[in-house]
Amino acid sequence: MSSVLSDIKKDYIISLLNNGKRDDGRNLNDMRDLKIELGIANKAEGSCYVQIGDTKVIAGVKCETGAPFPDTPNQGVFTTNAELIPMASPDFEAGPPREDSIELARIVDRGIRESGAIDFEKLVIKEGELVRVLFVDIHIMDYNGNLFDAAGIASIGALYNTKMPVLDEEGNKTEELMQLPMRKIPIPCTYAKIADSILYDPSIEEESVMDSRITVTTEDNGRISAMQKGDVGSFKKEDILDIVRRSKIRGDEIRSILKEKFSEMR
Amino acid sequence: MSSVLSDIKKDYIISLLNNGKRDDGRNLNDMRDLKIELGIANKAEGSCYVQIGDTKVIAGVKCETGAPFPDTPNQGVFTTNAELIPMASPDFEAGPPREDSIELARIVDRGIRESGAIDFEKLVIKEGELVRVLFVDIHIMDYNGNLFDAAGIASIGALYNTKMPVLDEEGNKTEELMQLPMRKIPIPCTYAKIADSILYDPSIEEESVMDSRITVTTEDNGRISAMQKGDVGSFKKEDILDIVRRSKIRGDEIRSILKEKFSEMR
Amino acid sequence: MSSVLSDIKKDYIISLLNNGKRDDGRNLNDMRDLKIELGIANKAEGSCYVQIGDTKVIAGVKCETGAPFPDTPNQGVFTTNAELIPMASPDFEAGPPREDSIELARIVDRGIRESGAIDFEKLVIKEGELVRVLFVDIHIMDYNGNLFDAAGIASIGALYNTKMPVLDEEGNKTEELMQLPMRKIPIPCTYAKIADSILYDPSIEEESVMDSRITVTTEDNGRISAMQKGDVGSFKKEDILDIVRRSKIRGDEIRSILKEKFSEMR
Amino acid sequence: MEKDIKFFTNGKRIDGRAIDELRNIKIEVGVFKRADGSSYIEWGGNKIYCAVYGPREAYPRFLQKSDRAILKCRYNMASFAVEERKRPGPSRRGVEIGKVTQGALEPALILENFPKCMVEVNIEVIQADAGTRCAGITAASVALANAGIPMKELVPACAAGKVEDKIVLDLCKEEDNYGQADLPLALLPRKNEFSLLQMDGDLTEDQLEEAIELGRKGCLQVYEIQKEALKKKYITGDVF
Amino acid sequence: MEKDIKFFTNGKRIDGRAIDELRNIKIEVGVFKRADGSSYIEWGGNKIYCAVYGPREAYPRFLQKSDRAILKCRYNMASFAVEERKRPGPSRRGVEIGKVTQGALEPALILENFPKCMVEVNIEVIQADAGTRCAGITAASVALANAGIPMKELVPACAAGKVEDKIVLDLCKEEDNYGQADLPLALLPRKNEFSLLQMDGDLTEDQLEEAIELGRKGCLQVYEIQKEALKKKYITGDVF
Amino acid sequence: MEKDIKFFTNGKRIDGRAIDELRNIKIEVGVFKRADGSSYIEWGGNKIYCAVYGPREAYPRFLQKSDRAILKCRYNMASFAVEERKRPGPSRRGVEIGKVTQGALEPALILENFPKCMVEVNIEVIQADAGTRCAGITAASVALANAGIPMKELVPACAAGKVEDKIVLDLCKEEDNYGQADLPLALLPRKNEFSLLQMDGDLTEDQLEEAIELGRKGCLQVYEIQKEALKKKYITGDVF
Repeated sequence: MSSVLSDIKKDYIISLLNNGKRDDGRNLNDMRDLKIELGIANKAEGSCYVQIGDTKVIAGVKCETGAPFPDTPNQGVFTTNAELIPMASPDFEAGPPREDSIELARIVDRGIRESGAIDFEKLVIKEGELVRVLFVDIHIMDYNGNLFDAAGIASIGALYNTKMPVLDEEGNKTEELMQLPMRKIPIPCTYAKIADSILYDPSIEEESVMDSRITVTTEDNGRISAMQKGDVGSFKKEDILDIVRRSKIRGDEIRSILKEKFSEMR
Repeated sequence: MSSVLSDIKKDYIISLLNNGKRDDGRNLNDMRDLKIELGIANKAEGSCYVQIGDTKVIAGVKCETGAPFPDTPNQGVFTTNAELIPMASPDFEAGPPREDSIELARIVDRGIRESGAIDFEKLVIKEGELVRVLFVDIHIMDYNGNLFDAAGIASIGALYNTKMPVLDEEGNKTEELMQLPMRKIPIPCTYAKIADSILYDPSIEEESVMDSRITVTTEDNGRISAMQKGDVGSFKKEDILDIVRRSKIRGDEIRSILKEKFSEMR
Repeated sequence: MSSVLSDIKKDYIISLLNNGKRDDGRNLNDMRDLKIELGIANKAEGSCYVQIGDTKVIAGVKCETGAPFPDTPNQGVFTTNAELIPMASPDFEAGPPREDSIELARIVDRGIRESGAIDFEKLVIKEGELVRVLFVDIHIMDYNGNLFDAAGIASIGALYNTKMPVLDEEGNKTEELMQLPMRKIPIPCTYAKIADSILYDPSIEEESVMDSRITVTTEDNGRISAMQKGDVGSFKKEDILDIVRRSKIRGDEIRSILKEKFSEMR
Repeated sequence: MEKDIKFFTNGKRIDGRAIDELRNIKIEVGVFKRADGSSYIEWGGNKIYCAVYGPREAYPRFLQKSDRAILKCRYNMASFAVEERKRPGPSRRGVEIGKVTQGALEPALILENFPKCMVEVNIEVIQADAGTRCAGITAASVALANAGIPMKELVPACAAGKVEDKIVLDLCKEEDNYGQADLPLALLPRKNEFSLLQMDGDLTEDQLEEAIELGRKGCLQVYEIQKEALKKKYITGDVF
Repeated sequence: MEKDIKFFTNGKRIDGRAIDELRNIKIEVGVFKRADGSSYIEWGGNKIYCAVYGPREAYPRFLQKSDRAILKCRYNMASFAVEERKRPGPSRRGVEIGKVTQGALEPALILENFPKCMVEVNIEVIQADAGTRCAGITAASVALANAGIPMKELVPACAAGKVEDKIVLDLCKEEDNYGQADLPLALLPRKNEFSLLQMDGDLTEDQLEEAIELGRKGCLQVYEIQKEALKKKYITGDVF
Repeated sequence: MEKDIKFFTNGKRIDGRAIDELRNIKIEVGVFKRADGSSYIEWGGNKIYCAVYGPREAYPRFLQKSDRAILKCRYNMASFAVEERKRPGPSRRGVEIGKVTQGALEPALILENFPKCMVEVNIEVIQADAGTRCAGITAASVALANAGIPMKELVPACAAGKVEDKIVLDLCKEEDNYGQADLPLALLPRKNEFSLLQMDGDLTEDQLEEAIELGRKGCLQVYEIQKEALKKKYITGDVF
């Protein structure tokens, strides 16, 4: 966008924010409509469709077996991949993963990995030799802001949705199915900073003028498992702590919705 | 080419075709001079040089051993690769395989694979563990139209020309040589559609103005093993069936030439 | 640089050379200040920092174990990689290795490999199965001319600096450390040809106007182990032989400096 | 590659269909906000999204044509769309399907109105179950209409094939994997010409003719479903 | 990933430091000739070089901004900088660190003076020992000053973390690998805001607050070392 | 890498040649239609094609030089040109040979006539048998003449080497693999200077001098074959 147009748009958004309002009628702490569907791709071992407003994301899980990493012989392998495919936005070109999709995949990956959401030790078939290898692939279908939350929720949803064959000691598949050894439901909440306002779940227009961004991932017990300041800009300590508090409340709400979905599924 | 020049050229070619004539004096169903030479590269297990008019193609076969694909444990592995190297045309740049070379390789590959030309089960050394791995590499040396036929004929020629060491049960090479277990000689015939005319073996000028293209691969017994409509444009059912009939006749002629070459070779 | 500016610069450098002088005050056969530091990166098994004037290079050695190449079952594996990282010059862009870095790595590699500097047979753990795999990685930190010599000296320095764990028969690491089985100290000397002058250790300004370049690698015993003419341009036989003679003398000097460093190290 | 499979039972196919019967097809129009046109198709077990962008300035510039827009088609399969995980990113198979998709769709479009522009078709397979290229072309044609790209007609696509020496319509997974021939077709219904035609397998001339004719009829059924989906979206009369 | 490690002995950490004590930090300014600005930092066992080029015309052109210079940050690790050899060339980890480094540095720079230009920061890790991103940002800010890029203030960076439920400053390798949380921070000292903030692990709200505060103090110590290094180079008064 | 090979029998080499004898060389000119100039060389067991395009506008544009054409040389080996299959596409070895080939040929060309243009040389090795770079340069020089690129002189190339402490001309495969040194040379015959010179192995100063001189004589023989091939093509007098 030309910088003149961008400035006008920014001024408009700021003047609304100064009155505690947003372009789409939301309050600063409001989320757009959230829709979650589990098991939407039956060739995947697990899958989840997440819609936040007009942002639409699909995550799928595939399970294979393979050798563990040499430095973690007693843990399964976990890989997250995100594709900002050109279908989702006129700005995403086909090609090798760009900075943005790498950042997205790495943040989702850490949000799940570091929170201990998966009990990786239970993914070992033969220590040091054979383990489960999990792939989470995230497809951004329609990009209208706040990818981090949509991708993070879709990924954790797809993992909880996963059913994979029980393996015998040799690693051969049996008829029986089992779920992944999940322990926690980490939920990312993303906030944008525009001028002096901090607003939850930014739309694509808000993202285009925001000064900075922060994502806080919280767990069931109100603990914080990951944070990531993104883009340019900076945050005061008080703002960070305020965002953390808001994220805990919001995280609990979204966790409830997910838990209900998970229980329906069984 | 500028579209004006292209239009003039097209008009000229069409006006000739309306009288059943072509720029180089051929009739609509004529092939340019065909020249086939076997065994032109002695480090390859099999090789074949094919010249159709001024289009020149070399195919080489290399044989290795390796693991079969998990879903076909009782079959050898077969890979076709085509390189539109910059030597063949000022329009081919060096770099990763482009759309055109991928399409070419895949069509040649399917023409051979799906016709059952090779008895893949005879390429197994130890079921599920060790099989022959065949590579057909196609080099386009001088590009003057109708690559599909030149590449297809060169590939099947190189496969029939292949002599590889007999292996013992462990997969070790013995002194003895053997031919590939070939069963059929699939021959591709390519037709261009320009305005309402359908012409065989298009030259590069004809290709540059053609509306559409179709390749029909036939076998010894007059059966059809592969078809591919290429480029933009469309075909009537009657035209398709007519092309198939012409391909069967032409295929038999080219097969005769190849068979003679194969018998000379032995 | 525009060709006009380049011509002026070249004329100036040539007029100096005609009087046996160089821009930075050196004589034709002078080297800029040479500084060598061993063991500057302690996660590397061996490392070496080399500074020639303002050209700064770091080489590091990593040792792994792996399978030998099928055609040399009784030899260790040796790989040289050079990165012309963008930090070293505004002209080096990030991306896949370019022509220049490939040439650099290959020349350094051959200078070491073909001279027999390393006794590759002593890197075998289990013939045909397990050998030492050596990686030399060269980082150009500040590029101000004569990379070949800086990279070559840094690489041989890093190899002599290498301490790696003694392995037991199974290839498992023991507590004991050992040096690489080094036999020779090949030293590359690079000369630029500008008009009719031949000058040693070209600066970046001299390189930018040179007609041609030659690198001669000599060994302890005054033998020649590698040569490479680079860039455009050509050399008379007499010039080549003269350069070889100068390289032998210079090579001995640099070898003495290195030997002293090596003995300090022990 | 024929396997020991019983393809027919009492004249019914492995999934209960008659030989000239399509699988269930459901098309939704306008499923995305960001794209200029979009669609979603479920065809048997296939689940495919399509998004269309354009016409907008063609990029990179050397692709621009002075007398018309270019059509770019990208076919991609999600890594989890198939049993064995597919490595993410472009594959040789995807590149070829993108190319034949472009060849199938372009004859129905009027691109002369937009010199130096491009129209981009993105096809994303989320769940694959035999016949993704025909389903993708069918969905793409609808998404192009949804994007308002001028067109002469819609392009329906459908495969015919040979199983146990019988010509059948719209192969299912087992028929595709272990059958004797596969013939994906795309039809220009008004012109009555085929803009996609591929074949792998083994057919006699008579079988080919029969298969083309059966495929043509299948395409015409798909055509009705396409029109229905667009009508439902626009609640108007017969647009095409 | 907690391991059976004794992190504290008599109130001292595994490397003998107090909980709020930085490792040794040494910064040199202007270490390269070719670059417009450069620096070298030793921070504990980390050895990192930084070179800055620019402002010069941004390339490729479509990156240019009409109202300011762009900042490009490249973080690279030598293959021999770590125990297990790293494959040479860009890694996904390096790409992400480059991105957050840019986000950390840019708020302190005045790029409006240079429309259509770019400033390039190259960070090269020769020896890695926990905390390379903070050390890299710290060194890069100094190299930017050495290059004369107009700036509002220097950007010091430093991590806090949690080990055995204690909040500690500037994690060492073992604490980083087997500790409970890592919180790298970059501070804009005058504005008193954080331009880098990442966290992985497990913290309560109170622990987070404590860690941010400890990290802030660490950043301020690093800031003094940055200024000292620049003073030493220029033998002048307080520049920043 | 010396092996237990008997390199000489009754003064003859492993393939029956004298120490100063070339392998059989056959050059054909103008073998392709599309290229502006082309050639085919058989040199011992080497089979190499060369195609030249240009002068035409240099692409991408930033490569253009305002005062002359640039020369691009691409050396490629077919995957089936060697015993062990080579992976198709560019290799590090090929990139280096392309670079030294360009350096060997360019001094003989007059590129000043064509600012902003490029001349492209494509060398394709179909069968490799030691000495492909010399054979490639030799063929390329002829193809450049065939393309009408203005030149000062032809560039013949030939290797000398050391085997069992004897200096020999034009190494065969065994001599190349297991000999003591390899010295590929390209000669500018009129200027009497070398535009290609590489060496790997182990030579004394005297041996080097002897090898260069033997190589020079080999190049002069190759030069005659080049001229003969061009004469045969043009049935005219001594062109070069």
